[in-house]
Amino acid sequence: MARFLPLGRAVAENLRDGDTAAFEGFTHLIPTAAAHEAIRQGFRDLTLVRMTPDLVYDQMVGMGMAKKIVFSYAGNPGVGLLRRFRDAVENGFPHPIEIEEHSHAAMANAYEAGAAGLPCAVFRGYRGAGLAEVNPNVGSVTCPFTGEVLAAVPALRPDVTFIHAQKASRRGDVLIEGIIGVQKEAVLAARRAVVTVEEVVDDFDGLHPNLTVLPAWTVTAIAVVPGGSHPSYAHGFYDRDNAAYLEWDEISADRDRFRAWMEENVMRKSDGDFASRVSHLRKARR
Amino acid sequence: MARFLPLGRAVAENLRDGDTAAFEGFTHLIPTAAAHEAIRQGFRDLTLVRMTPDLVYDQMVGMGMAKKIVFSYAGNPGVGLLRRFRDAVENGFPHPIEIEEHSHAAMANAYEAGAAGLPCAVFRGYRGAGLAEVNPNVGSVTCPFTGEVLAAVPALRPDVTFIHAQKASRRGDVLIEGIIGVQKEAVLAARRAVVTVEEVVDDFDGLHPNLTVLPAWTVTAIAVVPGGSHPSYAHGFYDRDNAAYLEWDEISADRDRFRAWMEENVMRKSDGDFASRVSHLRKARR
Amino acid sequence: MSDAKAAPGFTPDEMMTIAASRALRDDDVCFVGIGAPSAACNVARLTHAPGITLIYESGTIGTAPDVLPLSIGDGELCDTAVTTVSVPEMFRYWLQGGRISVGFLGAAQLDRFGNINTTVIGGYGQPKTRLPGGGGAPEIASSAGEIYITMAQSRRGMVERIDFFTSFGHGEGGDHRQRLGIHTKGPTLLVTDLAVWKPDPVTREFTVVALHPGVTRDRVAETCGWPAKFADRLEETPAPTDLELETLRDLQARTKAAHARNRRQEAV
Amino acid sequence: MSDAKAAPGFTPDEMMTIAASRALRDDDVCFVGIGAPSAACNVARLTHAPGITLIYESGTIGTAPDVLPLSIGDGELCDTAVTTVSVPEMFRYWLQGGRISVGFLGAAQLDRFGNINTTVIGGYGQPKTRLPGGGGAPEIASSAGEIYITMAQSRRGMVERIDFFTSFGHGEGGDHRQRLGIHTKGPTLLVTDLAVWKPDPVTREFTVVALHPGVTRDRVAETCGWPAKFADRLEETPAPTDLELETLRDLQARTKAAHARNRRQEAV
Repeated sequence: MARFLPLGRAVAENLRDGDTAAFEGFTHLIPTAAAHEAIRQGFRDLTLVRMTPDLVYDQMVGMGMAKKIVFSYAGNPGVGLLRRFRDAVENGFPHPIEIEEHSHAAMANAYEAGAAGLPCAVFRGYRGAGLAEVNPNVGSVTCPFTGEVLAAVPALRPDVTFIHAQKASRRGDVLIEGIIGVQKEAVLAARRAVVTVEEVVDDFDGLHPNLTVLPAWTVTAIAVVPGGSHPSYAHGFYDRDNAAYLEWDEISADRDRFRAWMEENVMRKSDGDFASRVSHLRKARR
Repeated sequence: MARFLPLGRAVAENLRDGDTAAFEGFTHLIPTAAAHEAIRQGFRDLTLVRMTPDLVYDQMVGMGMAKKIVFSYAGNPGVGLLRRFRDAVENGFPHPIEIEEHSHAAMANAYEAGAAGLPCAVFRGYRGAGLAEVNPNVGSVTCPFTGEVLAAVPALRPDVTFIHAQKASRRGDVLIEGIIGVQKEAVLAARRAVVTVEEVVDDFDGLHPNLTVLPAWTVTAIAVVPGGSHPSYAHGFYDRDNAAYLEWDEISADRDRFRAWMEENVMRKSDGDFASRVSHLRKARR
Repeated sequence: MSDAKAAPGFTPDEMMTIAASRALRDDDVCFVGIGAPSAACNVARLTHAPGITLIYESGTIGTAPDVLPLSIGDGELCDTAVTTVSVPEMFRYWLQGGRISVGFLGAAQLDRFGNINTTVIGGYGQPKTRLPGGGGAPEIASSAGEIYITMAQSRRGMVERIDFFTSFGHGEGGDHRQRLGIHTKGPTLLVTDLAVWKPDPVTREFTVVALHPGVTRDRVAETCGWPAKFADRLEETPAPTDLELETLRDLQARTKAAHARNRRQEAV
Repeated sequence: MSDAKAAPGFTPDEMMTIAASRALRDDDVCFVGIGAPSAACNVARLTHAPGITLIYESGTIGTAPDVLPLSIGDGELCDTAVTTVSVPEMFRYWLQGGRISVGFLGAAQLDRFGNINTTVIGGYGQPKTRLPGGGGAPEIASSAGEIYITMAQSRRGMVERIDFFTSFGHGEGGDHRQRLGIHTKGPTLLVTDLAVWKPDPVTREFTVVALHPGVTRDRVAETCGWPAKFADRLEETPAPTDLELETLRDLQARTKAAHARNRRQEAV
């Protein structure tokens, strides 16, 4: 049952060294504040799972927190490469990391299978794809009716999933709107789930019945962090900070500049700083 | 691309003798008007697919239109048995029918697999269940990672699916709200899809982005039939006619009474009669 | 229950529903079958378990209906739900995903090991009576954390051997579930109109652990199609409290009024 | 295009985007890659193909963005979409379900058979440059009805042998797709900044079928890492019309203004 906690405590109670953790968000609603809190608390040996590792995983890899990355697209969305991730993969800096690489279809299906309590996901994929040769976690099953050979990948079952969402009700139900990505699946697939939200409302009365709502009993902890998705965005609250994504390309290009930026913008800051980062990006609510 | 057609033409152009047809709806939004039109047009040798065959399949079976029923719960919801269906299965009246019986989980997964373009659905099911022994379409696959044996059923791919929905926009997008059942999957799994709707609106501007909308290019034909779901209901438009379900138990108990009722209420009626059947069930829009 | 005031008069059906409702906990997530299970689950919600999550297979999660639904997909369920999902999602993420703590089922035929038949009386190919079939029950029986069953006793319903295994209970007893790779508990409770039954820890055979007030062993035995076993120390089911009985009767009265309201006769 | 007025001056990039846009039809359902494909698809929508359905892998179906998204999941895509679905649904029902007529991809490395690498330069285990990876492309390449590719020509990008098979095109050519059980058409069009290429009907090797205005065979050949083949009858790509060029430039100007609008410097 969801408990409302300060972010620091929500992270401390639900993430452990060596965990398999997913900080999910598909361009939209990236849980940046939770990731920065995890960085401040200095976890180690994490297996970081995400379809689209972007700035926050670049930062966690650059800070030496990751043992392994499971992913399907490791880019700075709309900008280019992830330079800290590259440095780790190409040069083993700050230390070598393992990678397990999939396609989006495989990762999406693997989260779906995790949410569905299945040991593996079955889909039509990886035909002719080089990943099937370098990733031992790509298997196959044969349709017993047609004989067609389909791809199979193990279900994803993170120890803990972190997501950012628009709203929680007082009883702890969580609403996700807009580009919803794989967040619902990532939460339902995980043993524990921590959600940061823009705001808490009294209740969800009057909400359309078919929206994406995670009932309180599927969530472990909720922390209220307005702006907690910056420089990503929260549909209905504030826009994407495209400039910050462009800037990251320069910051992350240099090891020292990266370190200095992290020191100034993450290590010495708190989740309370996020609200002001999005103040210029807020817009009239649609 | 969806064409707006009178119901008679929509049915005539999209249903053929011998087709595998799904008239889907999970208690809510049952496409009664479309089924009655199909009855009037007198199709034969149909394979009728539906998780919850209820009054309309009882009627189609009683009228001798069905060669086979694929289903997971053949009851009059909340009332009891389907007496015309029973008469066909137990006594071969008006003629014997084949049945292919599944669990809800299997049917839901089979529609999902059909929508997903897969040859079969894989799920954890049928363990210890008698249906696995009497239904040759229950197979298995083995997870290549854990060795767990999972159930498999062939994907459902109807020639045509009929559903009822609340609204279409002028360009032919379709909105389904409330208890959405397997309608989206049944439409996407089918070669052709016919939708009856309560009303047509200019556009869906301002609609929440995450509602269940079938884009116009996934639908073959749309017919406007207010009340077209009676005695089922349309969330936001009118309530379920529980009394009609209770009455059906008596009507269907007797072969002659059934015939007379069909003659009076289906054969001599048209889809234009549905609006008046729900007038006493309409309620203040929520 | 002991210090609550017991109601003076009640029917066996009321006792059944109320005894069944008492088994549910405030933090349960319950997959609700229609009929007697639905009444018991909602009485629980309206009395001692206000936080219970009730789920119906139509996709409605966390419903709080003011009246009992006639069907598994009445509008009332959606109107009062926390959220309503598609039926494939219901069976994949919520049931198969292991999110359900209790599956609450009724039965047409039941055997001593909690195996249920709602498919057919007679042979499957040559049925004497074709029943509606399993619906969600086969996978509820294997995927829900545990299964509660409620039904009125009769020799026709509680039988030596069921005609069809719609939902697997404990099979032939013992560790039969485990041997089939089913890792949930299966039937852990049977509440009838006469008694409360629980499976023997070893054989898994349903054993009477409590008799409802005024019910005799003989009455239980003669309305049961298998030789009924009784626990060494038989309890008496506490009679319904005023609150329980009022809650159930109010719910049923509201339900009756609501289902009558839309009768065509009255509207014309 | 022939009777539309050609614009006097345009860049090779503009010609590429516009030539690519012309391949799309009004009834296409197009899975859009970011960058050059996104611009081409939206120019098509704003000119000759207003009915086209554009789908981005973030789950946005039938989008009509007023400005080009920087990422595949910008809010603009959701705000203007017919509907927005989850990412698992996107890949299951819409891509794997066979609902996509055209997948429009870019490439870091491309070979003559339309095989694409966006994963790694150098060995997979010892990368010289680690690229972002495939994302949706591996299954777009096999599940979309056909694949259009657009990229600027360079010997570094159009290579004799790609370092990694991110997305399978025609493999080693001929019927290689069929032999792998892939039943879609694969790459049927390549539009570069210099030319339009189509696969040979038999060998499936990309062959130049049209040169953009003012481009020579030599220029195409020297910017291509494999020995370029030319069709017997080479067409000249019609120059951009005023409408096409204005539409593209307006779109890009709106995009630039929108992406600059939220720069922090300006807000402070």
